Amino acid sequence: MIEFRNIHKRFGEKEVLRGVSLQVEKGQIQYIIGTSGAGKSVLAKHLVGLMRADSGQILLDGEDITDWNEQAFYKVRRRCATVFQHSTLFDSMTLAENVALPLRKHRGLSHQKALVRAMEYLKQVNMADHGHRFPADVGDGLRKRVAIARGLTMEPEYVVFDEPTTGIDPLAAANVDQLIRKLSDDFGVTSIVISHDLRSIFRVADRIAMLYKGRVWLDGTPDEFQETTDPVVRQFISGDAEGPMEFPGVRG
Amino acid sequence: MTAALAAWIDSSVRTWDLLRQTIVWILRGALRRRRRQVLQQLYEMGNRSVAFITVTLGILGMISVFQVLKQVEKIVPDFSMIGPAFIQMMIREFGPTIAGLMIATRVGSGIAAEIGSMVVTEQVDALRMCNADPVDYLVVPRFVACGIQSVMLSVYGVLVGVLAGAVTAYLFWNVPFETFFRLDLVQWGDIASGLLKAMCYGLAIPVISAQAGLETRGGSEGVGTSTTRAVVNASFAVVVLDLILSGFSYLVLF
Amino acid sequence: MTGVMARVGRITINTLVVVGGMTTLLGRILRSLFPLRCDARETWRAFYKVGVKSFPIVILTALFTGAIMVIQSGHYVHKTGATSLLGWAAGFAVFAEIGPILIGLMFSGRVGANNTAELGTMVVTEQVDALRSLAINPTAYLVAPRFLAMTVMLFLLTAMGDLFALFGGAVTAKFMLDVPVWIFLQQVMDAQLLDEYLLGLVKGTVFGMSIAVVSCYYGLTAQGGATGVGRAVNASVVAAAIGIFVTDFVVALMWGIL
Amino acid sequence: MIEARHLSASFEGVSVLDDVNIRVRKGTIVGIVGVGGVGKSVLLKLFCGLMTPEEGQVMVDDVDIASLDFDGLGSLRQRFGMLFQNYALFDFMTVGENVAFPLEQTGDCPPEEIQARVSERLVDVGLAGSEMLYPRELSGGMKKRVSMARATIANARILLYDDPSAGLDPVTSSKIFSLIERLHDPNGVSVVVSHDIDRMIGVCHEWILLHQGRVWFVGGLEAVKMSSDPVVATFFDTASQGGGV
Repeated sequence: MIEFRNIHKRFGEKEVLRGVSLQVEKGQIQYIIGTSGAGKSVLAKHLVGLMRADSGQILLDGEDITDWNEQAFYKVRRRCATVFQHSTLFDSMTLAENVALPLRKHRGLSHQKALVRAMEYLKQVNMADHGHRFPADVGDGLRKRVAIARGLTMEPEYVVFDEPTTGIDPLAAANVDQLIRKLSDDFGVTSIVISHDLRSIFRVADRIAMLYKGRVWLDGTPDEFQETTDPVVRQFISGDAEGPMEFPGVRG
Repeated sequence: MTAALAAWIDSSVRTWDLLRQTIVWILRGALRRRRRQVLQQLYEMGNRSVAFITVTLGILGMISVFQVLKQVEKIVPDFSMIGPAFIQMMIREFGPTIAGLMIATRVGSGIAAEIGSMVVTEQVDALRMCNADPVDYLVVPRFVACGIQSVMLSVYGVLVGVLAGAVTAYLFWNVPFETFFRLDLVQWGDIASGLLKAMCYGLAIPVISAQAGLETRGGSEGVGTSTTRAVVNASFAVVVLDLILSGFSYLVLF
Repeated sequence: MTGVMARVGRITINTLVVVGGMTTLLGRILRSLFPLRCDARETWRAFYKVGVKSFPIVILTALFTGAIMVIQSGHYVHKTGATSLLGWAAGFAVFAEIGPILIGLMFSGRVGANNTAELGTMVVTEQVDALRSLAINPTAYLVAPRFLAMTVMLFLLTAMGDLFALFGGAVTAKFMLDVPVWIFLQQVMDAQLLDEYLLGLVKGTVFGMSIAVVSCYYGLTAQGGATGVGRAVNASVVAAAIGIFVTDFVVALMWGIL
Repeated sequence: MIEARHLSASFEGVSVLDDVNIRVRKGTIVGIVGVGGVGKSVLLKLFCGLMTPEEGQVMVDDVDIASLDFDGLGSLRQRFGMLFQNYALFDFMTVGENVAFPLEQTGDCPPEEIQARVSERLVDVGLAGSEMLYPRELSGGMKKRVSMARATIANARILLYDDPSAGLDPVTSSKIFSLIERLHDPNGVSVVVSHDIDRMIGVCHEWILLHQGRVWFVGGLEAVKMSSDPVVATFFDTASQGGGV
């Protein structure tokens, strides 16, 4: 179970998170939605120690990991994998070698053995026959799937997806959504998905939390979001231009 | 290896073509229209390079005198000829060349980074959509500004180097300033050769760097690669020009 | 007036932040070198890339440096007729002073700038964050192999570069000053420049380390998309050049004291 | 208005368009969708002559743009307005100078009139009074609107939009698309390349589906619904199935 308690974070004089509290139950798919610049990715990066909160607490299965140092966070990251928006594969290696890297570093496997194990993970995301190719010459959708496979090599209990379906065409997006659903149903993986893609939100989410003005504006099930009378949520869900939502104004 | 050679020849042909275009634009009166940008570039290049040239040329002056005096001490303890010989060498060779290399590093990579990021963010395409030719709008101001700045910075560099040399000679071997600062060895040939070098470097560097910038390919690694290429090509051009001009001034001016 | 003071204050603070950042980076690199904890494949790749990329351009530069040195010292020989000094003047300048600096500058341009561009791109596309999220230490995995590769490679290149410079010098001496090649080389040997040759090698190694730390630092601190990478490379080559001259000065001073 | 005949083109060595034939009639807003991103952007750049095709021609008002000389190309480009995917705002100019730039380049517009048109256009896109700001001080959505103001300041009849809602949240995207509709010139043409099919459905009259470098489907919204082609069905169904009320 992951718990954020009253997280604050500011960059210079721009306060991005103003006291965010959120609980994510085991085995669930928790979506975090909101307008761009609302601090969704910032919150996720706190969980794996890529960013440190100004104040507030983060609990992982009851253990307070807020002030752990980089070394300690390596243990946390073995249990919480992160899949980034730009599916950050290493260009100098083939897709199979990308997936094999964590196996080589953490399981102590030789280069060859790691490649064999990597093919199994690639099969899970049905990318087995693209193993020899390089990231540069495959499309965004395929790269995203390999990034997910690479995250899975650490057999994580939790997976954080940072805008998995942004900037890729609808077919690839639907594919990624199916994969997220499969992870939760077949492997009991708890997923935190950051997105502003209305289509995948209602196709996949178990629970949704909306970030607005640095706080959790509404935390509930997809049905609660459909029936809510809150004008801000209504405008975001229907995605029409007019409405009460203000936008992060001029920076600086 | 041959592929690299072919690529090198191909890129130098394009660089010559860019030089031709730049000169054509200047002849068609681009300078009048681009006055504001030329002044801005002059300030930009000069302002950002002065501290850099001071540190590098200053240390060069100190080191050279320090090493030479330590050597000469072993052979002939007469230090009178050191000052003038050092000044002549600075004016003729070290001043313009090392300053040229520093300008290639500082200004060259700056031009490639700026133009490269304008290509990656499609600003160059936007310019072309408004019928403004990137060569006229971006390259000409930098070409003229760098030509002028390079000569001025080289002269400044020589002064700093000589001053630093004199101070070192005085501190470590108390060579009085009067004996150091004698220009009797310096002839017009040396000054001409030094200025010629500075100007050639100043005109070659912006063209080579702008060419690298304009050839930037997409993606985030694009700008990084073209900036690297600019630094390497510009620095190498300085060394090659140095060899050609040194040979030329040795054979012709004497 | 206060504007100028503020600017001077800001510049000093920025410089201190940068120098501080580099020293901590050097500390972290050394900690992952003793005991050797960097990745074998990545180290081999770094050696290959650094070596292959820099070899042609550095050797060409060395050849030209030798030639230029002979031409320049040719003036004195021409005036004073003391051809015997030619070998000494050229050899000394190449070994101790101009050789290492020019080779270092070319190396910094070719390999240092490339290193910053590569690391900067990896930072900007979140690949370094990906490494950290896979519980792999970026300093040990990315930076230490490059530090090793650049230090060893520049030492070798300076050693070879000096020889190529002498060769360039000998050819030019023959062509320009009709000094037969073996006489020129004989003069260089007689001048007992072994001391300078060693100084040049020490400088080469120290330059390699400083270029590695500078280029990795600016690579890892790149921000703001593709334009950020361009700015990082620009700052990196400038800092590397200053680094070369400052370390050159320090080494020359220390060498003088020993 | 714009016609592409047997167009083939490649981008950085990879073939992206393969024998594409498109006719864009006057007065329509055309939506171009498809898998992957590069082919569609290249098509826009071929239309306005920023890129040259390997084969085939582009006809604008029945004139083959390849045959135009430097000045001919210049006058052609004045009839185009293009919104670039990466905003392409000049970061060394203020917002006001950016929007005024196309008018200054044509040179037949007095300065006072340029200022008036600039401030009027900024009001249109909801950024009144932001002339003195610099692009780096603006958020993504605001940069997009400044870029639109610049693209439409010269009242060009042909407007090209390269992924206008890229990276923007649903609400800002809707604002951009309602602007596209409002700024559309009835006897001109607007071509929109995007993935954001939900927003495009309300705006585009005609659809072109590019798949594997070829034109897979051309037609109106009804034709899309009735089409039996599996690729079209899966593409538009997956797109419009979930999401929204």
